[in-house]
Amino acid sequence: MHISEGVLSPAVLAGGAVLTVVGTAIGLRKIDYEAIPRVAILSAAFFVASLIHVPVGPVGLHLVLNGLMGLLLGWMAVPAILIALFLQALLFQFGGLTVLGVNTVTMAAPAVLCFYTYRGLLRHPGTPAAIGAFACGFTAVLLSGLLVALALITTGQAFLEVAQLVLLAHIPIMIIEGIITLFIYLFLQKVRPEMLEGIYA
Amino acid sequence: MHRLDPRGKIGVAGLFAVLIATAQTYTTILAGLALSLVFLALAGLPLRKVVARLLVVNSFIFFLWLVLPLTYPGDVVWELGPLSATRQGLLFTGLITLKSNAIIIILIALVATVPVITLGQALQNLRLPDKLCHLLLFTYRYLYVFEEEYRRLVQAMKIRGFQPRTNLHTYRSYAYLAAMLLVRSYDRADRVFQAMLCRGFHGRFYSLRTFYWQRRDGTFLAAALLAGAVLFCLEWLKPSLG
Amino acid sequence: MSEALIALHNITFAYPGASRPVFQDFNFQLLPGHHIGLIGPNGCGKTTLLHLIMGLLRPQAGRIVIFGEEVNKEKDFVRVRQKVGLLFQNADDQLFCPTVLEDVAFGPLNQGKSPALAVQIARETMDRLGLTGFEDRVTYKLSGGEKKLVSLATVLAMQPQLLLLDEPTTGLDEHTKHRLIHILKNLEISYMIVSHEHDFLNHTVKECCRVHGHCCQPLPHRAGEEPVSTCKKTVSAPGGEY
Amino acid sequence: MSEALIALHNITFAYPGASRPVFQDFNFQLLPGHHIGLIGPNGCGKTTLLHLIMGLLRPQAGRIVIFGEEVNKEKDFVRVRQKVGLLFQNADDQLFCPTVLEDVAFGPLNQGKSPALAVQIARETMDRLGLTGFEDRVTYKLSGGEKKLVSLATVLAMQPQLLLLDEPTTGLDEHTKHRLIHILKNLEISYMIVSHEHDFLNHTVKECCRVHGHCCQPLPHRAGEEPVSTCKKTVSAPGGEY
Ligand SMILES: Nc1ncnc2c1ncn2[C@@H]1O[C@H](COP(=O)(O)OP(=O)(O)OP(=O)(O)O)[C@@H](O)[C@H]1O
Ligand SMILES: Nc1ncnc2c1ncn2[C@@H]1O[C@H](COP(=O)(O)OP(=O)(O)OP(=O)(O)O)[C@@H](O)[C@H]1O
Ligand SMILES: [Mg+2]
Ligand SMILES: [Mg+2]
Repeated sequence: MHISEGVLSPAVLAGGAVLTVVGTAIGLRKIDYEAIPRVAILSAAFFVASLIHVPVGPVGLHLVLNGLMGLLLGWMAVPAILIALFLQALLFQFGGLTVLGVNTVTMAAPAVLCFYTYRGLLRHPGTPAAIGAFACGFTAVLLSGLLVALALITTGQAFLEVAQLVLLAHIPIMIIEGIITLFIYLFLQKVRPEMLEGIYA
Repeated sequence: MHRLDPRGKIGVAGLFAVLIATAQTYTTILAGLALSLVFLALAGLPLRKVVARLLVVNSFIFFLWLVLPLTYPGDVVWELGPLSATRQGLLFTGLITLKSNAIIIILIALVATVPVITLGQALQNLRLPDKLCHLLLFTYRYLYVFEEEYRRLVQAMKIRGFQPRTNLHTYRSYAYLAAMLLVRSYDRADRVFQAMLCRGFHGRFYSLRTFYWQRRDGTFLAAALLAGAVLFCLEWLKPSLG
Repeated sequence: MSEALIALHNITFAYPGASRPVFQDFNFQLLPGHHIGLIGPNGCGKTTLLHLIMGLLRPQAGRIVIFGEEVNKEKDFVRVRQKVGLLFQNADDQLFCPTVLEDVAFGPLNQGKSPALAVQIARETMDRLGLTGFEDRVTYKLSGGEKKLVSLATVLAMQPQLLLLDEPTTGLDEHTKHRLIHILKNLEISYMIVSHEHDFLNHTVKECCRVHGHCCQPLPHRAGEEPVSTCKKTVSAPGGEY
Repeated sequence: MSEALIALHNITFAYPGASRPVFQDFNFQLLPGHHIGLIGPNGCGKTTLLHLIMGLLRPQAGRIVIFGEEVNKEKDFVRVRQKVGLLFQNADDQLFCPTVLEDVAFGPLNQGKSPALAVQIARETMDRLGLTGFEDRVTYKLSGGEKKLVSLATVLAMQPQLLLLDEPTTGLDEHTKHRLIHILKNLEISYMIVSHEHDFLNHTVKECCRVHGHCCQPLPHRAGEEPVSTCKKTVSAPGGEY
């Protein structure tokens, strides 16, 4: 869920920007030149994922995949998500320039958090890893929803109801993301385990 | 407009985006909106496309209109059964709407008109970290690879009778689609990088364009700074004057 | 003369944004039991023709009749795709499940078969193509030739009544090419092959025709000879004249 | 006998995670002024061989000597890549700039040429290949044949002393194939072609050799005939024996 331009208060915008700069600096330090094309691919994947609509009953919801980004990239997910959001703002005007920081934090912070939380589980092949993958997709969206709600509420009490609705809308996405992240994880484990080496590092 | 140095345009867009985002009064924001329309006119973009874009990105704003006026505390101006809208709520939502659109129009007019490749090089020129700019350029380049491969895989699913429904088979198939896309693009990324190495790439993107800071760029920047100062005065000095 | 399996009447098609249409008033017809080869230079529209038949692209004008029924909407094409199998020009585009067995069973599952039955059909098809033992191989890691054969299996598992093959031999070595010829010769259904290799076409089809912007022009003899007659603008039945 | 352009001594190479090495104690040699064709079944290691020469893959054991100098480190290969041009098996992997002109000028720019000179070289190369007028075409919207020719232009623009071509004819029509043959015949540099099409090799190279796990086995006559001799385990100089 992208927050639009013009909604949040300057303090929240500034806070998001600062956190993003710090996170990006840490992430960039972990990327060497050789790895740039691979990080870029995942960044592009994150961009395109939001164009894939999956049916949930009568409505179509789009994928988020920030859990997967965290799982594959760790801290490097921050610059990757930043770039993807920047391009979305540029090409489709989803989100925007001043909210880029906040939007990056709401997407990337859960990614990094999930990476560290579930890395242990994911290292054990079989059922623990499967549970870890599901939880990773599920939790990342849950945290994103909470952070969006938090950004809105700290802007002003007026947004309380909006924040609640936003959170509610995240519930079906959480479940779908959990399932999809699980299957993607199983696929990668079978087809291209090298891509998962980040969690063993 | 399109011949202006992209570095100047980026700087000006950033300045106004911040100014308008922090503004709280209708006067400032209306002035900002007027300014954004001036930029739009200068950019000479097809109006219908811009309007179509704006309609799409206003969906979140539309959602706010459904909720905010009804929940914002204040004087009730409109009632229907249990629902009541307040004057303050309507004003507040209107403010957000104008702000949001003004910033987006500036973004469309000033930044979205610059080709992404040029933008990446301009950002590098503006001392953003090299790695970040490379990441931007590579990501943009791979978007097309991804989009094309996505299109092909969706066709492959279609010709084998796949129809999306709400069931596990559908979710699994979508996950496989996404994962296969990832794996293929990941390998393609490696091969493209190898192709670049073969052609002497050593960590620096050269451009056939070089950026020249010309008189008209100076004029543009000066005019923009002046307008910015006016906006600033409108917002922050007016109360103390009045 | 029995009813045509596929008939295209006065089709006009242009890619969005392209300056010239690929097809203009294009006519084409395939009769039951026929095996024909489609040839023509790069970019003449062979792949586009197959994609139009499958409904992956939609013509701007004209009528498409498949198995005697006119097809227009996505729903009509969903039915067509149950009966017509398409092998993509690039095998990488066709396979997206992690293992070979899952990929071959994907089509039957979409046709509403039970998982057990789908697996049984998949195994039988693979046996027929000499792919026994490939069930658990990772599709992504197969060699070029194996990918082509597995793609063919995924298509045949849907028990189509008609097969469209888009350049099935690109990048294959001699041995795999011969295996493919053998498999095609033993198929009992109609098929249409796009190929630049006249040698391969000589072994697999009896008639060839050259794709033009207006029609498919039957070649007087074998592939590889330049015909002198110009393209007729009426419905040309490739094969009807033999 | 003059010094070899390329010499591989006792190379062992396995892909990470693969069960069997592709090459084991592999030896190969290319002499100046020679044009040779590499043949062999799918997956025998032809592409791998070319990538080892370019330093895109590194052998686990053995020595590679190029232009008389032993190459080991990335820095050595950077120099090799200035002199050796590789045409990738898949043209999609090779083109990554938005427009054709930018793509062809990418190599010369990396060689340190000024933008003006790079553009001039790019235009000249494109003229030579009959690609005049393609400058501003978008690379990913070209047809298969056009992509191959543009890829060749990007490689030739770097003015290499040796050309490695990996299946240059896949998917090309007769006409474009003949154009390619004509271009290759007029080149004054050594080249090595991987191909499954014996016809094409007959027109472009005088000697063929078959790639095995241990060496490149020169074929007694023309491509297409199965040689009876077994692979010798000594350094086999393809061409040295003619
Ligand atoms: N996605 C696309 N967008 C725009 N133009 C396209 C697209 N795909 C193909 N074209 C153009 O349409 C024409 C027909 O393309 P098509 O792929 O059908 O040719 P083809 O006969 O299959 O060629 P080939 O032998 O190279 O496979 C070509 O001129 C091509 O450039
Ligand atoms: N990235 C990779 N990882 C693991 N194995 C690989 C990889 N690339 C190729 N291989 C394997 O290495 C072997 C040699 O592959 P290579 O691509 O060199 O064959 P080739 O002779 O070029 O075949 P083709 O004629 O199909 O192009 C094959 O068995 C292939 O499966
Ligand atoms: Mg084609
Ligand atoms: Mg190869």
